[in-house]
Amino acid sequence: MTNEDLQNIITGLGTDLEFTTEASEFLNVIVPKEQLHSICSQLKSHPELKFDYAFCITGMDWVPALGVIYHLNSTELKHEIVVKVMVEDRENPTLDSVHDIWQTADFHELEIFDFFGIKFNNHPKLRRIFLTPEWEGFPLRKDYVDEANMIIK
Amino acid sequence: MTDQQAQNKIKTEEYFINMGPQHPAAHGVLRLILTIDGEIIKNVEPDLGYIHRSIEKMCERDSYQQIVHLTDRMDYLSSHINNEAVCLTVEKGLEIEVSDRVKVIRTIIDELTRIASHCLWWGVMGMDLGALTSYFYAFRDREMINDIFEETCGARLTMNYNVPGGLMFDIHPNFVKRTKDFITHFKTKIPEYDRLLTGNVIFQKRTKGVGILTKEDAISFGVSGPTARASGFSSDVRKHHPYSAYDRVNFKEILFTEGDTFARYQVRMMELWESISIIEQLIDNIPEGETKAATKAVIKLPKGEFYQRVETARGELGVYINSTGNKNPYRVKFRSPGFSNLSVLNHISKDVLIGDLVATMASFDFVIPDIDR
Amino acid sequence: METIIFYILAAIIILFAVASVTSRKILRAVIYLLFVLIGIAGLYFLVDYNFLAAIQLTVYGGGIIVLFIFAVLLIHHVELELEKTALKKKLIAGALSAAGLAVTLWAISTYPFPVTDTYTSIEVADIGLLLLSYEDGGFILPFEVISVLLVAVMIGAIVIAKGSRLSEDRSRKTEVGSQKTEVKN
Amino acid sequence: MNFTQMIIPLNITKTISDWIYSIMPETAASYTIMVIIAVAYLALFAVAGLYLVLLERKVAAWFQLRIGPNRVGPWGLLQTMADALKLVSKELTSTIKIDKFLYNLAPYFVIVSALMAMAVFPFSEQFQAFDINIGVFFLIAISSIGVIGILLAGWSSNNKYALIGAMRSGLQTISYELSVGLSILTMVLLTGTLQLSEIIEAQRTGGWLILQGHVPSIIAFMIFMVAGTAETNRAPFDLVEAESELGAGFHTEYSGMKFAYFFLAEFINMFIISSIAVVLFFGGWLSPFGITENIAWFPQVFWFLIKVLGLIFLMMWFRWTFPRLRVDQLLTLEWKYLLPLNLMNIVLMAIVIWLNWTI
Repeated sequence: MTNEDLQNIITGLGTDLEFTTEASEFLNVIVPKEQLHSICSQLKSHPELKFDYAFCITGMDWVPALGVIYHLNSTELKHEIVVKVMVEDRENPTLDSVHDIWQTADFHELEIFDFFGIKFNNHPKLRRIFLTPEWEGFPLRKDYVDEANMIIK
Repeated sequence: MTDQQAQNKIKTEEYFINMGPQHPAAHGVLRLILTIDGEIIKNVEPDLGYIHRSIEKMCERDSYQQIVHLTDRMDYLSSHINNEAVCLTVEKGLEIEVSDRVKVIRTIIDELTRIASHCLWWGVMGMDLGALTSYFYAFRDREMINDIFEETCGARLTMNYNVPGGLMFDIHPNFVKRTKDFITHFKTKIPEYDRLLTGNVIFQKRTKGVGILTKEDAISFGVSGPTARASGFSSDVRKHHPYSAYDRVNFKEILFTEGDTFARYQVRMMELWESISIIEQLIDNIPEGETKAATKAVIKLPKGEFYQRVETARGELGVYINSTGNKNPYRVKFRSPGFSNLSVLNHISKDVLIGDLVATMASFDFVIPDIDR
Repeated sequence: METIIFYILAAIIILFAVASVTSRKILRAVIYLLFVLIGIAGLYFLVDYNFLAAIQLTVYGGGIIVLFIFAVLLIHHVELELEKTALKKKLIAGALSAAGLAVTLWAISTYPFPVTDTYTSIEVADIGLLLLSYEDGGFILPFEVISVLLVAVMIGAIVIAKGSRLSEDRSRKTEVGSQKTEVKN
Repeated sequence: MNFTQMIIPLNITKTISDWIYSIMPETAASYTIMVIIAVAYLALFAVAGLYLVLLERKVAAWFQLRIGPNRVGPWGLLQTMADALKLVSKELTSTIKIDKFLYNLAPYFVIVSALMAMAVFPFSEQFQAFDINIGVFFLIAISSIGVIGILLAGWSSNNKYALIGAMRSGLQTISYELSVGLSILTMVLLTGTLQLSEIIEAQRTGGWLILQGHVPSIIAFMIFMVAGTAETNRAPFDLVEAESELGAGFHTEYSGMKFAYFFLAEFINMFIISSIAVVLFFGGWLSPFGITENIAWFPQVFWFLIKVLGLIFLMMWFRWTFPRLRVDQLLTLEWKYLLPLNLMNIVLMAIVIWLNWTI
């Protein structure tokens, strides 16, 4: 299925979706954070999409917005898209968890919470998976400063 | 007496036990917090980060050439494939087409790396199940591969042989001959492996029907590599998204449907034969050509996002580079196979014995730095 | 020499018997008891009752004590100690023990032990034959009765261990019944 | 007293005993000799245990394409001596929250029960410390005590891994003792005696018992070796200390010499199991086909040791070849396969003897 076909189908799934293929090999869909869960579950269940394999989930800090990038693949129909979601609130960023759609999101969301501080609603057990529970700050954010251990250019 | 009390006449209590961070079955500093009832496992909670070095953060500071050698330290058993993943991503960004010679050499070394990694896994799997001898058999053969690597690139484990645009230098003159010698030698050794472990009744009893992972779960949990293929999930990146010279060789993607520990074992054992076949197809006619395309001293990727997937010995490694056009990447994400594979461990280890958990973990072939990064 | 060994063994038995009763750590008490039993086996060896001594070691040492230890392993923690007993209980137990000791000593001292000069060593084969003989002085009946008893005990143990699961359906039904009565009330 | 049956094997010991008798009164001398023999046995088996460790390491190396210890002494012969010295001089560390008394008692329990069994073995016709008339039964009795040491070690360490190891050890030893006992009983049917020296005498004329009893004997031997390997907690039955599951199982918290006691006991137990098998199945110190029967100077102990080492090698072969069983498979093997087979085998043996089908 070509990216245009995908775009046509996905457009009907939600409102205010942005599409772009600029500077990326995949079709990028930017989803408003309120619609994230509903669109993701439709992406998986829609008979012509069937995105059942989330092969990469990346936390991102586009200063000032934080966000998550989902690389999705359909093991049956062999097409791929990228879903992006952004959240502007840096103090208390919150997104919906998609672990009930792709169970791999469970661990990846833990990693993103650990390094970017994005909280996920309905996540079964949100905790710091790599860092110690008392760690302050979120290291992969661009404004994270650790004067002792980081070389700042 | 209520129903609850009647059922709990003989009352048992669950307790916690720490498997790791220092534990012989953890193959590194993996800590599993087990909830156990008697010897039956009720819950497995991995606690990671004991060897986390924040490679993704370090990448944001380094130049593209420097990133390559950081990836050696992730999955150190497929270091060459990790290097290649970064190089391919950068080459994709720069739109460089490397010569055929580079592609073929990369592929041969990839497969040698895969054999070396599977050898180590085989030895350690035997050791985890209590058969210590397999470890030494495997290391005998793995040493030969390491010697070949050492001759060509000077390192045995963290090779750092790839650079963006090709290879650091050409292969050693002995490379072809020694690789062929190794293939002839190794073909006689795999049946030996089978005689020692595969056919053993105890081994089969320990592994068959243990830790069953269904295809649906494998896809949903993002499991990849031999672990996924044992469940029938066709996830071989070499087949679906060929890179380097994989589009010009014939090889089978090994698929099993049982999804148990023994199937995972068999997939890897049969992959050894496939790797041998790939090397045999390529080793005799390595094309002539440049080993390194001309790149600038300071590589600057154009603005954009680049994603490249490769098949390491453990599964699908994804490299995501987000560039703003600077000499450093804006964000680098490594989608490591081990991290996703680990996430399924709790799901398939409910209500099994401690021994089964050890067998399952061994068949997943975890490398902890790959999980922690 | 044999008298010396006897007194050493006797001292061991008494010492560990007292230790076993007074110890407040339950597994230690079990181990002291084991020493008492081993001491008794030593006495049997001393009078050349090798078979009985070996039986003592196997059954009491290897069987019963291991079962005790198993029970303790399952339910007890290293740092737990038993409660101190009340003085009243101590006194009652002491008095009862003293009375028992007095009765035993009196019985031993008044019994006229016959002294024989003929020394017969008992062979294992004789014991085996006697156990299976149904003539006078044979033990076939008690032997069989005990085996039946052991089977009964074994079945009983299995029933108790599995009891909850066997009666699961029944108890569920009764619970449904009791809920209905509650609603009525 | 059976102690008087202690007979000293070689001339040199005869000289020593004559000398002792000449310098002190008779009773004192006999007790002195007892003590000397006990100390000699202790030293002998401590050293024998050490060399079995070395043998295991060499055998393992041989199976694993290695050379094995080869630096201390010629061909590494002094390696385990050096290890023992190291272990003796090591600090004995332990955790705080242990039951000190039981923790310290446990290793002695294990090693003493292992050494006690050595007393009854007939190494040659005259080289036997204590020829008790219930020899085989005594061995079973002693081995049933040994497990207590392991249970104590596991519980008193106050460590969950050790506790699981101890529980497993209890299960395993109690279960497999049945098979060991029953397969010994099968052979006792054939000999009609429990005394070890008489069992060997019975094989002087009729051939080794494994031949005399043919089919049921061979079955009994196989069961005995399997159950015996399990009794000594060795691979493939080493669940008690399964290092990939429990760290080191019941002796996780032990160090230095106390650990060495457990380690040594394992090897002495291996020697005991092999010795029982040699006495019961392979004619003890009797030479094959009586080839050295008429050579007066030939030491009978040679044949005994050769056979024992052969069986020990077999057990080492198991260890370095097989993977480990799982705990439920261990119990299934015993209760569903070995035990019924064993019971049928006893009946088979009884029929063979009843119908006089023995060779």
